[in-house]
Amino acid sequence: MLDSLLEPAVIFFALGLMAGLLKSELRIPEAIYELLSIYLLLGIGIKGGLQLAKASFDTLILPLIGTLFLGIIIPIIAYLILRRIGRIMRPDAAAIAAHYGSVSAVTFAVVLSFLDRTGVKYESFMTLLLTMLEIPAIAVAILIVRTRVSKGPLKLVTIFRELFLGKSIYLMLGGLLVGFASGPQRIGPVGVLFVDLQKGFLALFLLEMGLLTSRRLGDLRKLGPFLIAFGIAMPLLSALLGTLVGRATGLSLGGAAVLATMSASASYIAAPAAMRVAVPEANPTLYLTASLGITFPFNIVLGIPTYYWLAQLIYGIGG
Amino acid sequence: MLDSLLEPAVIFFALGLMAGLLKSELRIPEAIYELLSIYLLLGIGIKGGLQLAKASFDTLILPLIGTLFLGIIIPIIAYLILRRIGRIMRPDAAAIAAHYGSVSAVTFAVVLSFLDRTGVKYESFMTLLLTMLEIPAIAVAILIVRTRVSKGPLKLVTIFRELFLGKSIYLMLGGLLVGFASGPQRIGPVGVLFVDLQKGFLALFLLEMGLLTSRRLGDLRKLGPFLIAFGIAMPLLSALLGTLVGRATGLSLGGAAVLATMSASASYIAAPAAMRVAVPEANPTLYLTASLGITFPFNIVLGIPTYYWLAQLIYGIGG
Amino acid sequence: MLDSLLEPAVIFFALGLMAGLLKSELRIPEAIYELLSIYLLLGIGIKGGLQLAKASFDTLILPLIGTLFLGIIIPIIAYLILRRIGRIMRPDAAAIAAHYGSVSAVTFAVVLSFLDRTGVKYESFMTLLLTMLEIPAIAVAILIVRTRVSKGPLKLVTIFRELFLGKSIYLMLGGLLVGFASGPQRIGPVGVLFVDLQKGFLALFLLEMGLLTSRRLGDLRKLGPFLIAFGIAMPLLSALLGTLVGRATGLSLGGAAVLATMSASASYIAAPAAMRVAVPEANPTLYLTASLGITFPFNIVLGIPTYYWLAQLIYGIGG
Amino acid sequence: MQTSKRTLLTIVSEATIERFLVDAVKRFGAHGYTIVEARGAGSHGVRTAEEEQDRSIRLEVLCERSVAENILEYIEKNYYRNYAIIGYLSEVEVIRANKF
Amino acid sequence: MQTSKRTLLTIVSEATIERFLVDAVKRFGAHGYTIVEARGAGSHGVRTAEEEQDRSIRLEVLCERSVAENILEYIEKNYYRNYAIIGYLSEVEVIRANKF
Amino acid sequence: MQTSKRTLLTIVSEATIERFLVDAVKRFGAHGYTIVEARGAGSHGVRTAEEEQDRSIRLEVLCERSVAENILEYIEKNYYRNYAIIGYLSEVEVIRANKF
Ligand SMILES: Nc1ncnc2c1ncn2[C@@H]1O[C@H](COP(=O)(O)O)[C@@H](O)[C@H]1O
Ligand SMILES: Nc1ncnc2c1ncn2[C@@H]1O[C@H](COP(=O)(O)O)[C@@H](O)[C@H]1O
Ligand SMILES: Nc1ncnc2c1ncn2[C@@H]1O[C@H](COP(=O)(O)O)[C@@H](O)[C@H]1O
Ligand code: NA
Ligand code: NA
Ligand code: NA
Repeated sequence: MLDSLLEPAVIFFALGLMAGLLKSELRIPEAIYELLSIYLLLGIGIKGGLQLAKASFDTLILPLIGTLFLGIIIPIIAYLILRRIGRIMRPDAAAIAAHYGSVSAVTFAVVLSFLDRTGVKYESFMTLLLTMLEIPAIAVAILIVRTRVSKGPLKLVTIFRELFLGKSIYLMLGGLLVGFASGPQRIGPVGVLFVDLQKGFLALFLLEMGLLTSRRLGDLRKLGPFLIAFGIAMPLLSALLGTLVGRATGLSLGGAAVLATMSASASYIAAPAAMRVAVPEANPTLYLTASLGITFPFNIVLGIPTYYWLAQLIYGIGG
Repeated sequence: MLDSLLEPAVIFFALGLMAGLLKSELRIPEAIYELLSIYLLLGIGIKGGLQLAKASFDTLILPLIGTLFLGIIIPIIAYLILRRIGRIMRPDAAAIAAHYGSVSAVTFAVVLSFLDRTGVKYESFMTLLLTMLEIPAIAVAILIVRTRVSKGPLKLVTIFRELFLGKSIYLMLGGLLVGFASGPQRIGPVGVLFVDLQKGFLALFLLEMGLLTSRRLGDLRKLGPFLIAFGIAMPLLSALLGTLVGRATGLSLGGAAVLATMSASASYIAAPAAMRVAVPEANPTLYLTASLGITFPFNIVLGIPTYYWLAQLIYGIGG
Repeated sequence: MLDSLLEPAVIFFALGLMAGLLKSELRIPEAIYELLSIYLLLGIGIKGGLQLAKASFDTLILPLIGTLFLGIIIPIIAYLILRRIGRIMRPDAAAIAAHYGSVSAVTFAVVLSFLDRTGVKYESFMTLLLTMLEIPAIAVAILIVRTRVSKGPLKLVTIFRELFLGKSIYLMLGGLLVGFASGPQRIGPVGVLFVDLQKGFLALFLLEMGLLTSRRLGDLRKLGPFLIAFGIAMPLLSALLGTLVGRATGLSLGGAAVLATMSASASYIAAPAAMRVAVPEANPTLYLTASLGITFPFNIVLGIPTYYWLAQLIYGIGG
Repeated sequence: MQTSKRTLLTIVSEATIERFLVDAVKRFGAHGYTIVEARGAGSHGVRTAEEEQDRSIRLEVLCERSVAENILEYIEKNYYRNYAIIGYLSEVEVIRANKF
Repeated sequence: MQTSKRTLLTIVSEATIERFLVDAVKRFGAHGYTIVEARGAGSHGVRTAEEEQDRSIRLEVLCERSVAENILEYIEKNYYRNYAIIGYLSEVEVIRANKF
Repeated sequence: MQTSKRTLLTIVSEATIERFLVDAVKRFGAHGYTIVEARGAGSHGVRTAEEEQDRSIRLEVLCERSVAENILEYIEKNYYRNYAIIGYLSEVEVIRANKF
């Protein structure tokens, strides 16, 4: 576990975080953030598409259904916890639920990198599951908004645009298509740039994520103790659900650890953009600070090894 | 032919195009466009310079003369067609002629990539020919402007600046110099970054080009049927001329296909910049939409395989 | 020596310089400059950290002390020369001294690349020495400012922020940490991106540096003959000191050439930022033009081979 | 020099709602607009423009007083409550007044 | 506080002709200018700033009324017809008026 | 439409001292500010924004006249001598005046 702290990506994240907290002059232009996130989303998709090209689809059906189930159930559970236990206001609860229902692509990339290094195998269709987890989660959150929060000038077409044409889903699905259609024979230097070098650019992106996280930490006191606790407890709960669903739908131990991690991860690209438009009354400080200031660093540093250990435990019990 | 649609670069282009047409939130900052085009222009030059380092120059003379001839004749033909058949106004006709006389470096990179994959050889000095096609084409267009269009506050020195110091010619010639002077022994990691990884970055650039093309498609109706037809017929005509000149000057089949493709390609970096200053009266919507909205996608998706097939045909007849 | 002019990096620099002087339209957005300098500073650190991971630390002590000594003595010598011989005003003299005391990371990367290609070995802790040269140099310059220049609203805490949290020191030390902690086993694709490809990106950065240098050349006449001469004489003197200290502290010939080059190099990232705040009365045109317009190109093109030759001479005499 | 009075409406807003603002500008009859990327701070906290959610824009519309007022009123009603947004008006002089 | 009136000339133009505009600003005697990158829309269509041809700039010149009028007049005569460009004047107050 | 007068202070400065300027803006009681990246030229020469040292910012503060004057006075006293910086005031109209 301590070992995972020596990963370049984790050190890069810590460097960015410290630079931000110490008010270093380090500054990453927004254009670079944009470039790196486009690159990573495409790359995650392409890597998944290449793996998918050699997947057998009969093993896919059950995990796919399980993932869709997680995408529906996690935001509902999150909403209920936020309302019942946390007494969070409806718009905020709905928006936060959307974030914890959907996923963080970078956290996904980090868990794959963790398993690759540890030498643990996982199913070749995990990236497809990643996108399949994202879509119902945001849709459910919007449904909650429509039924529980005052409606305002919300148009369904606008929302579906956010959903399918948001940058992250679009690029990951696009990358999946590139990887799947091209296959290993045709992918050539595109594969070198987007897959082989991915961990290098991921490290650089984590430097930036560290900076962004540091900006959010200043708002921690605005969250209050309940939301801070939620930012750690919710991913643990989601990870447990993810592992159990993985186990129940026949995923390997590695696959279950990945599904657990995606379930545990919280969105900071797709969900914020969608929620800003769908629930303008919700306070962005709350969902961004919880997702980016607490859950993201928790997952990167402690969460991933924990979820792997959890999967080992559950698979050990059953096996 | 359908096979070429599965190329990563082509899928990337389609993804960008679709993102633009569906009004996805995908947005590539201008700084990234600039970085990628500088990288590609240098890389195209370096790749050419490395090849040139091992070229035998006695086989270069005839194709070089042929290329200069194409650079003179194509914009004149284009201008005449635009004026006589299309009844396009003089400034617009001159500006459009400049675009179809000069070249698209990205289209060039795509045809090389197509031939490399197909396993077809081509001469090692094609990049040099590329720059040699660009310069007379823009010069001839400016001459047309000076003789056929009202002159305005046009200074020759300004124009020559556009010609030789425009970003695209300057960087391609610079890259040629780097590749030629360094040679394969010294190029090392510079070669890895600029040549080996080129297709990876080219794919990313095509995503951006797809977005840009989508912006232009909205202006299609402003073009009218003649210019739309011209945007497809002119490249076919230029490709035919290019193939014939290639054949006549002793190029290999692959070389002729490359020369045909460059002839068929239309500029969207050098020519627009030069024409905006040389013929301010010309309407940029016309030449940008024709070049970027019609000819570029046509060449990338259908043109290149067609020109290769054309070269096979012509070389078959002769052989 | 002429041979070193054929290096891709040097040609790239010349291309940038010429583009600027000829007023080409080539334009590199600031975001790209930022990206490349972050990348290079991290990469220089990582490369150094990987080497450090296999260094034996008993050979480090003496060179480290020697380097700290250089970091203290060079800015003092520079200040005295500027005041006594050049009659430069105090604020300007102090600010210029800071620039010549501290280092240029890009020049450092170029000398390593020069020695790698020439096949000359150097110690594995040179990058650590680089950061150790930078810190005392800026601290001494600030001390000079505090004692010799009117103080103004200068707060020590502000200055120490500039020192340790300035982008360049922070990223190089951060990179060192990444390289050292990860080691060759864990560094993987991060190493490929940041170390193996470094010379490729360095070349691109030098294109940009050429452009920036060209902007400064226009201000040459504002420098006056003394400062122009200083911009060449001071690096030669510092290089001599660096070589002697290297020799005296037991560095290898290659190590001494590197230490000489760092001593000779002048800062254009850390020092300008720190001096603009510490000595606002100093005229930035003077220190930027001397450092970026004269010393940087001199070092890249002529200085490095000269310092290597100097080291050979001094080691020959002694050996 | 012959100039005419027009009103310049300046809006600084979070970038998320750019397309809604541009739609409003067109709907109320302005003939153009200019946007620059911005960052800043206000009652909704610091916006550093380091990531998508934190980007701001500065939107200018040169138009007749009544159009500017209509746009500003519409924006106040629909966006002031929930978004980081401000707007202000100033009087400027243009040539070719029929353009605006 | 002692302030003086000066005129602020703002020009929004396609970026292609930046160097001509800057030359004009200097030629008519202004002592400085400020440029920011912009995008927008007007009678020449939407300019998204996504590529070189589509970039716009917003140029400000703080100077005496007569200088501002001269620059604007010159630009109107030479560039309004063929380029995507607008300009407007506003009155502002400066300190250290001799700078402008 | 009911509007109130406020003063818009615009400062164009080299980017190096951004944090000092922002501190001053807050200290004198303004409730917000807007920054855009800029380049330009003035008595301190051309600033092309190509590298860190050459970046400029354009800072706008919407506030009461007295606050604007205090900020401008402070900046004049502390930064005009040694830095590339200018400032000017203009009168604008706002809604929700209590925000500013
Ligand atoms: N007093 C002010 N002066 C200048 N800009 C302001 C001011 N207040 C707010 N802004 C800008 O408007 C945005 C939204 O303001 P707010 O809704 O007050 O957070 C801020 O992020 C600033 O860019
Ligand atoms: N009414 C307007 N308000 C603000 N900016 C405008 C307006 N009209 C035009 N512009 C700007 O000026 C540029 C050129 O205008 P035009 O020549 O009308 O296309 C546009 O791209 C906009 O950035
Ligand atoms: N007359 C002017 N009009 C507009 N902007 C100016 C003017 N003078 C100076 N500036 C801006 O203010 C910055 C600093 O001015 P200065 O201190 O005169 O060099 C310049 O880099 C310009 O961006
Ligand atoms: Na989740
Ligand atoms: Na052509
Ligand atoms: Na030095």
